[in-house]
Amino acid sequence: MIPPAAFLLLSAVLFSLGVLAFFVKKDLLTQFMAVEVMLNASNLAFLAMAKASGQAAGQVIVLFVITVAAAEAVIGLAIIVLIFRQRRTIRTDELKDLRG
Amino acid sequence: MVRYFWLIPLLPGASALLLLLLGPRLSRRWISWQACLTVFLSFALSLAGFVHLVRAGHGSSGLAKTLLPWIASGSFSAAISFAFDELAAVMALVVTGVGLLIHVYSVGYMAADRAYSRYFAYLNLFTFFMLVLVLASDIVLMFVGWEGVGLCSYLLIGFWFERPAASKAGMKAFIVNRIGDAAFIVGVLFLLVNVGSSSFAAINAAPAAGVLGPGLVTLVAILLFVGATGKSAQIPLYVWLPDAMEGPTPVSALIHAATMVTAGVYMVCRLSGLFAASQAASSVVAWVGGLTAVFAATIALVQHDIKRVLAYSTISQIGYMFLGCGVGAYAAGMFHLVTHAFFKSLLFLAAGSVIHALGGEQDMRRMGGLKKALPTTFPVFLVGALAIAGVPFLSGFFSKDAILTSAFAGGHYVLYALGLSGAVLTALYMFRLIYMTFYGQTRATHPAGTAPHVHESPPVMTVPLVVLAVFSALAGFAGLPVLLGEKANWIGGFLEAVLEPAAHHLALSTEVGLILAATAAALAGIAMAFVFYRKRPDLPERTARSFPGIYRLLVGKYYVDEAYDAVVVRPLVRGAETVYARFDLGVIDGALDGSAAAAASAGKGLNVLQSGLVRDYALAFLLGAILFLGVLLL
Amino acid sequence: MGFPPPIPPSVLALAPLLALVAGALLVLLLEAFLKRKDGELPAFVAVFALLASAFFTVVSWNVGNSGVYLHGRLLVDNLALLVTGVLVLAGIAVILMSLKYAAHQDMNLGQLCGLLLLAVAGAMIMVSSSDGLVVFLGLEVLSVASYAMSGLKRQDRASSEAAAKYFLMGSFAGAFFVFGLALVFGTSGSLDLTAGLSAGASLSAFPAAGAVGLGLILTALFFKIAVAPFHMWAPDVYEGAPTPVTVFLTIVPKAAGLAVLLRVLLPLLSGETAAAAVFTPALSVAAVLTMFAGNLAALRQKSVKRMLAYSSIAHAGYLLVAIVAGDAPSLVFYLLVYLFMNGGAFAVLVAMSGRGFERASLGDFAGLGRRHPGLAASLSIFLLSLAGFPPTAGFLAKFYVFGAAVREGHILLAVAAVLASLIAVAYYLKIIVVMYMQDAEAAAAFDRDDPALFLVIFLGLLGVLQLGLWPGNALSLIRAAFNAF
Amino acid sequence: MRDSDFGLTLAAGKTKYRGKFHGLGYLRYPVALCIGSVLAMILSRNQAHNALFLVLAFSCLGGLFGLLDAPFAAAAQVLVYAGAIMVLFLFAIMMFNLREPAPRERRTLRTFLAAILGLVLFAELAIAAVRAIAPGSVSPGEPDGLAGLGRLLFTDYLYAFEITSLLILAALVGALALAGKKEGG
Amino acid sequence: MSAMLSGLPLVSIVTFLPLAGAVLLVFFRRGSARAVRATALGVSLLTFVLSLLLFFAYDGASGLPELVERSSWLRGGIDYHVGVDGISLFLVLLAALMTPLALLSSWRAVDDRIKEFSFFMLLLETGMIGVFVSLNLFLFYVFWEAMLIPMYFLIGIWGGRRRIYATTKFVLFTMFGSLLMLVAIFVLQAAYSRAMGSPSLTIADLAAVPLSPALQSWLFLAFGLAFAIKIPLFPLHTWLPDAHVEAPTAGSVLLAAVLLKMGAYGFLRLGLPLFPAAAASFAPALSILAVVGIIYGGLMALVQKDMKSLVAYSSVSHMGLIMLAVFSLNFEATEGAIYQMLNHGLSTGALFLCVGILYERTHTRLIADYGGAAARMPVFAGLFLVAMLSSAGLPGLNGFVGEFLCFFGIFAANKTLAVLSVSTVVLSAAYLLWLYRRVMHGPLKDPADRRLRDLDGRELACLVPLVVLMLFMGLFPGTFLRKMDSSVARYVESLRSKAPVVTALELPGRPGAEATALAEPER
Repeated sequence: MIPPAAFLLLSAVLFSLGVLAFFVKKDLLTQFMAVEVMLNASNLAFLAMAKASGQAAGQVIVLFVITVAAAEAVIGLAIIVLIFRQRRTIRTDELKDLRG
Repeated sequence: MVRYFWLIPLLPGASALLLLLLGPRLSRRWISWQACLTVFLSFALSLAGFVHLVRAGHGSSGLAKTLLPWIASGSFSAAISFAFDELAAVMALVVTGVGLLIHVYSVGYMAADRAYSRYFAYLNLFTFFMLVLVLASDIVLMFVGWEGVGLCSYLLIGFWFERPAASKAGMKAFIVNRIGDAAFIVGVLFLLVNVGSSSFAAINAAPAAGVLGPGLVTLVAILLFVGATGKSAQIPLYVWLPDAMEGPTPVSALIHAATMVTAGVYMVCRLSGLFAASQAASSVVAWVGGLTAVFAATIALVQHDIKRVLAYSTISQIGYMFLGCGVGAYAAGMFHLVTHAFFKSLLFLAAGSVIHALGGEQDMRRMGGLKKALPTTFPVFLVGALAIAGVPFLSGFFSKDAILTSAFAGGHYVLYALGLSGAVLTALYMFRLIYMTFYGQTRATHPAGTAPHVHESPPVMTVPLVVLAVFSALAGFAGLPVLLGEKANWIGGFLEAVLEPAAHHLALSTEVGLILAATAAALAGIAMAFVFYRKRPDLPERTARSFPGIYRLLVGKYYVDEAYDAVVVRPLVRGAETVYARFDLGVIDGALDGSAAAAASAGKGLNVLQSGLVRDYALAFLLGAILFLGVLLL
Repeated sequence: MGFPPPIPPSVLALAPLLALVAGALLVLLLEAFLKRKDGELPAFVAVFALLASAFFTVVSWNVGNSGVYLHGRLLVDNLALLVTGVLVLAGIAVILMSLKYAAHQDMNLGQLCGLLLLAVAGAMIMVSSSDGLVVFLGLEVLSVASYAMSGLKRQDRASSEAAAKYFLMGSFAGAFFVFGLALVFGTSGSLDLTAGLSAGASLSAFPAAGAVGLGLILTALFFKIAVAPFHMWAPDVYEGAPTPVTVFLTIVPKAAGLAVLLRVLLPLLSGETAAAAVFTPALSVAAVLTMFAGNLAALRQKSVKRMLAYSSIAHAGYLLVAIVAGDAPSLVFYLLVYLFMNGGAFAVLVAMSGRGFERASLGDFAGLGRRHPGLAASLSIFLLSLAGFPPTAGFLAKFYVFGAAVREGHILLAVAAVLASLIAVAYYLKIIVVMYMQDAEAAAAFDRDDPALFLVIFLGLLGVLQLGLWPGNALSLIRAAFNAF
Repeated sequence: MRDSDFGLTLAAGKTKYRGKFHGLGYLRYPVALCIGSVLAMILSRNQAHNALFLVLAFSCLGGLFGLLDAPFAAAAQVLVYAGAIMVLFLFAIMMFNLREPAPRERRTLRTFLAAILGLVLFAELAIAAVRAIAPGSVSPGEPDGLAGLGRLLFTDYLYAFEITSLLILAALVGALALAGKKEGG
Repeated sequence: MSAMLSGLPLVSIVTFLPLAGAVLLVFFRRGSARAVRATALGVSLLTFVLSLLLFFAYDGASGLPELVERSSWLRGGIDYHVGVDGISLFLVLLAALMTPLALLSSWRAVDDRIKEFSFFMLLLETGMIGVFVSLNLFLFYVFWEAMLIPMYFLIGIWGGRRRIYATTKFVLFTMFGSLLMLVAIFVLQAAYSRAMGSPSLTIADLAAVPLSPALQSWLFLAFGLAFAIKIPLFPLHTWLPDAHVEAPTAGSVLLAAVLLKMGAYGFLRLGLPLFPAAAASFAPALSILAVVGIIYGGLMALVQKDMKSLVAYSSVSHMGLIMLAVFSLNFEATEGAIYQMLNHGLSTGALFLCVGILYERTHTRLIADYGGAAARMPVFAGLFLVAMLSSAGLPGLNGFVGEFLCFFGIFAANKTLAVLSVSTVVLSAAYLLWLYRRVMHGPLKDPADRRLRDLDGRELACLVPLVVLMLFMGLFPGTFLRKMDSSVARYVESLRSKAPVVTALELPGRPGAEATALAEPER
């Protein structure tokens, strides 16, 4: 029997890797993908928790989170498209008109 | 009529107010009459009161009147209340009498001045404050008069304010006086807090009643006396008086010779109970007086400005008065005050007549030979000079003798010697003045090169001179030496009701000896002047050349002004300037502006952090999250 | 309450939300099918929906409708209703401000109104639930709509940059929320943010995982409220977003986030619990950081809009003080006042804009006191209120918040807060200096035919003065709601 | 093996406790694959590859979900995430024509800091994760099955479910507003 | 009189009439300068007349606040609670008197944005009066802070070249102090409701809160800082010269005449009564600062090149004396301090008016640019002189009475400090006379300068009332002191009863001091 804590730990690893990816990546799209990793890590955590406490709710929550991720992806891609149309680039570091 | 004695100060006061408000619209004639008449009425009232007191004799309680409950707060109270006793009567008579004459004289002297009404307003105002000072029955009210006369002195010295020297002299007078007044205030505070009353009666009774300890009495007396040195131009605060000669000459006569400057003496006499209770304070008074008497006289020897000679003479003579008070002879001090008021105002007015005659010339080196040209002025000037020199049977002789005798009788032989040598000097500088001014050839020059038209003054000026001359000659008989009988010193007896009596009595022979010595001193001085300035006019210069150091010192007035400037005024102003620049603008404002700048640069730093890069924002986010979680985990 | 409620409580509880959603759908349909795109009809519909929502909120309040509905996912209580009121008012203000602005700036008013209604709905969902998942979903609705609104000036580089930054950072923060929620869920076995944790908090040792979970959730909320150091997106986004949207962003997410924060933390912070010992100092530090970061950075701004953006960060710090003090009435009052003064100030900024341009730099305000005395005076009053000068409402709001902090023993926090507001005075006054004490180089004429906007400014003034001088009604309402004082 | 030891084990790395890693049994392959593909995604500089690595990672996660008795979640994960969302991303990448790889990353202070902070964050999360489930509290309940899940979704979570519709509406309207075709030009 | 007035909320009317006037002004047309000026002046004059009614209606027998109006405003102890007592009455009068004069003085000097100017002046008046009549701490603070706004605008819009620096410094500096005071108010409020069970911010109630010594000290420091900045106490004074120099004449007049008094008033009304023990323990330190301020201000005044900053530093010096008197904690000093506050208001107000009159003619405030003005402006010279002498404390004028009472009280409390403080007698004479000499005396700087015409009717109307009052207050201080007596007695009594540290002024028993002093003949 694999202890749920192991999954939880894995989710922590994935979450941290997602955070790291967010910093390492240079364009809006990939950075958002990093956020997706973080969300997935959360999902894993939810399921591990649900498993540990024997609640089915965990699974339901995962569905919601996936929906949220999808919604975010929609709006995110729209924004990225907008940016790309204006600047012909989606490099995040180019976004520095607003500063100071 | 005597019931209305409180009108004595108020009449000139009202006149002053009227003149200040309406002055420019009134005719000169009206102004002259109003100003003189009100002072005359005051004089008449004073005379009536005086007669009343004389008639009532010893044991009369004097007159008192409270006009207003002035300041009352907690345990502090001071009322506007006047009292008219023997001392006040004598002083009031001097103030109103001499004041009246000088008012009259001024009508002629100032006839051509543009600010005629202002002049008389100030003069009346001065009379008002002086009389408040004299009649005040409590020390706070006296201080009102005390400061008020200072103000008038300021106003009148700076009467011709367009002249920088006059304006400066007025300011100097006021500020130097204020230095004395600060000490005076402290003294008054001691009295108020410790005696619990501001009335003179209570204060004079306090040492005897044990309310004031001996140490405190000395302290208070000295503090008050410091105030007096300011007002009465004694060492070390005399420096303003010579400069005060920038004012119109009648003002010099009234304020800076006859009345205001003697207020210090009057005050000491007023508080004779306090001063007498402290041997130490009395010694200080006596020594300061004695030293000033000689010190000022030596400076007077070498002055060329006729008014300045008289100014130093005034300082010197007031020194005598303090000497008298200091050795316990308050009545003698007052007596000298009275006689001095006559002859010194006479001298000033006569000098004014001379200046008037010469069209404003004050330098004696450009005078000479005026004896003939000024047939009235010369004799009265001579009378005044003889009186101040102490030539027998003139007023100055008796009053000065009374002081010197008291000093000797009190065992203050050094002081006596000082006084005697001062007497020699007095005679010397006075006759130096006489010879330089009235004798010899005229040295007057005129811009056009011709001799100026020297003319005698109009009667409105000469009549007061004559009156004063008569008094200068005869006033001495009010206080004949005691050796002529118990009642001979009438003024002493009269004032005894108020003042502490002089304690010592001398043997007849000693007293005669002292009189002779004084006479000899006066004659010696006159003789020296005759030799130096009449017989051998080259001698002064040669003497000066043989003692160049001393001569320079004297001409430089001992460089006291310069010393004050270098030691007090300049460092103060320079220091303040430095502190203003370094501390006020530098440190305090610097700290304020610095903290503002620090905030601004902190803002700038934050703006740099706000780089516009999402990566940096996320980094801050992450950092915050880690710290926050860390705190929660700990 | 003399009449039996005509609507069942659960429906009534949902009614404000439903009104908004219905309104949003209607607006979007109108937008999609109407021929004239520049008409103001969608805006009127949206305002109507907001008013309806407000009406239902008031009805809910009046009938004392409070309770838990929909399996505990919907919580209607006084905090929810009050904050809903603030949210709705903010929504109305934003729409009224946008009428002309949208046309001038080439924005689609219908889409703006639809998104705005959805965003307000999201915020409303957030504040009327203690369920972590619902709060998260509400937050996401709010966020997604906000991202879109920020970028609505499609031709404007700044606007889309704001949207991108907001989106990127927002989704990043959102992930923290979810992970936190997972941990909380795991520790307490429940999604409820208050019940499970307050039970845990009463234990002597605060459970570490729960704490971290809560910490992660709070982090996301801090982000939304723009608490330092999670605030750094805010100035850029506030500056780049269309001005009415900035008004929205500075008020609505803050209000919603704070309400949730309050709901979550209030049980933890009251009393001498272990949680209080941890959270109080942490929150205090965050509050101080926020106040100073906002105010200090604002000092050197050349753009009034950005200055006000920083100012709104600083105000988040003051609001956090109310949280630390655990004083709900002062928090809500501050929010209400903040709505008026901040909204008013930005409204003046909107009034400065015209067809195709915005005037937001300090120089643009030079001599405004002479050219447009009414506008300048209004902005001055708003700024003075933001600075906390009596007798404006801003003062009273600060008075209650800082007073509550002191009452709860956080004196140093109060001292820091007043010092921070001193710094704030410096830059608020700078704007006034420019308006009144400098002369304009060029007097540009601008459109003064915007009655809706001037209505907003007027109402803002009214609110700022009314709440400053006679706040009695509002205050007693709020106090009664929390049974405090 | 005690749960608390597990964290230590993993944290300490494989060198000392290599044997214990095998305690994961068959699970170690999907875990390794998952972590590996995320790492690959971090290291790769090609957006398309990134997306593909993520598809892989998410698929592995789907597998793990299944192991956690959440078959529906697993399915959704694979279908929605790996299938739909990531494809959308890939499509976007194509659309932007971002074929050339991102320029080589300079090791800046920021990246270094981010790595450090990421590590600290991981430590904190790990501590929380390890303490999240007290030993012995594991009480595997009966899996509800799909029907139960559906019931739950439409009773208990109805409100949340409805909110998601709002969310999607907002996202759609937003996307339309931002990226949609502009009327009249 | 009071029967006739009973029922009228006189205090509120006096307080808010200017505000009403200000609001009225908003509706005036832009161009109607004359009407605006006349209205503003009329309103402020009416306020002054009504404030005179206050004077007559105030009985002052009990020493408690009279003409009290109280109605609940907000919960938490915040009431609308106003009234006057012997300490505040005259400050209200002062504010009501100085405002019309200030308005009159700017009749010509301000010709830009007259409407706004008058608006802010009237607003300021409400603020000033409000501070003095507030009996509730909250209300006090509201007025205290609100007053900054009009002053900020007055300096910032109609001020001199460095007006923005000056006005920002003024506002930030004063706010720094008052914000800390705000925190202290919170602490006090909390302490009160904890101790008494129900909240109150009524000043009289708050004095009853038991506070630990340490807390009391902190609170006193917080309140004290606010007041000390306002006064301003050395070394917190540097905002004052800047503000004065840059402010328009009317602003300077009100700043000097009324605003500075608020600091001292704050100590009297709040600082000392609320925290008597702390006040007593800090009194030595604050007294020393006050003395330093007296001398420092005087010396700085001596070296100023600008007339206004000279008068400003003279204010530092004079307010130092007032502070010293306040901290002498006895009856005479307190009464003297209040009286001196009025005097300083009149004399410094008049001095600023004088400077303004000169500035209007020549547009320079540098002393060096003047000389011999007295020749062309004899009437002005006279009035200026009186104002100056009043400031220098010449006996017979008001300044003396206050100064002497202060000296007396200070002396009773601490002889050394009293002696040091007496130096102001010399210093004030020095800097003022020197100023006068340089400006008014000497030869005319520019004989052709025709600008120096003498005063016109309006300017006379500004200065003459002040000069008349100076004389009146110098001769009849009883009129004023009588109304203060019981309030001050009550105040001192409460201080002594609560802080045994306070040294009582022990005088050799002279029961019924006034009576005997009046009756006593000279011998």
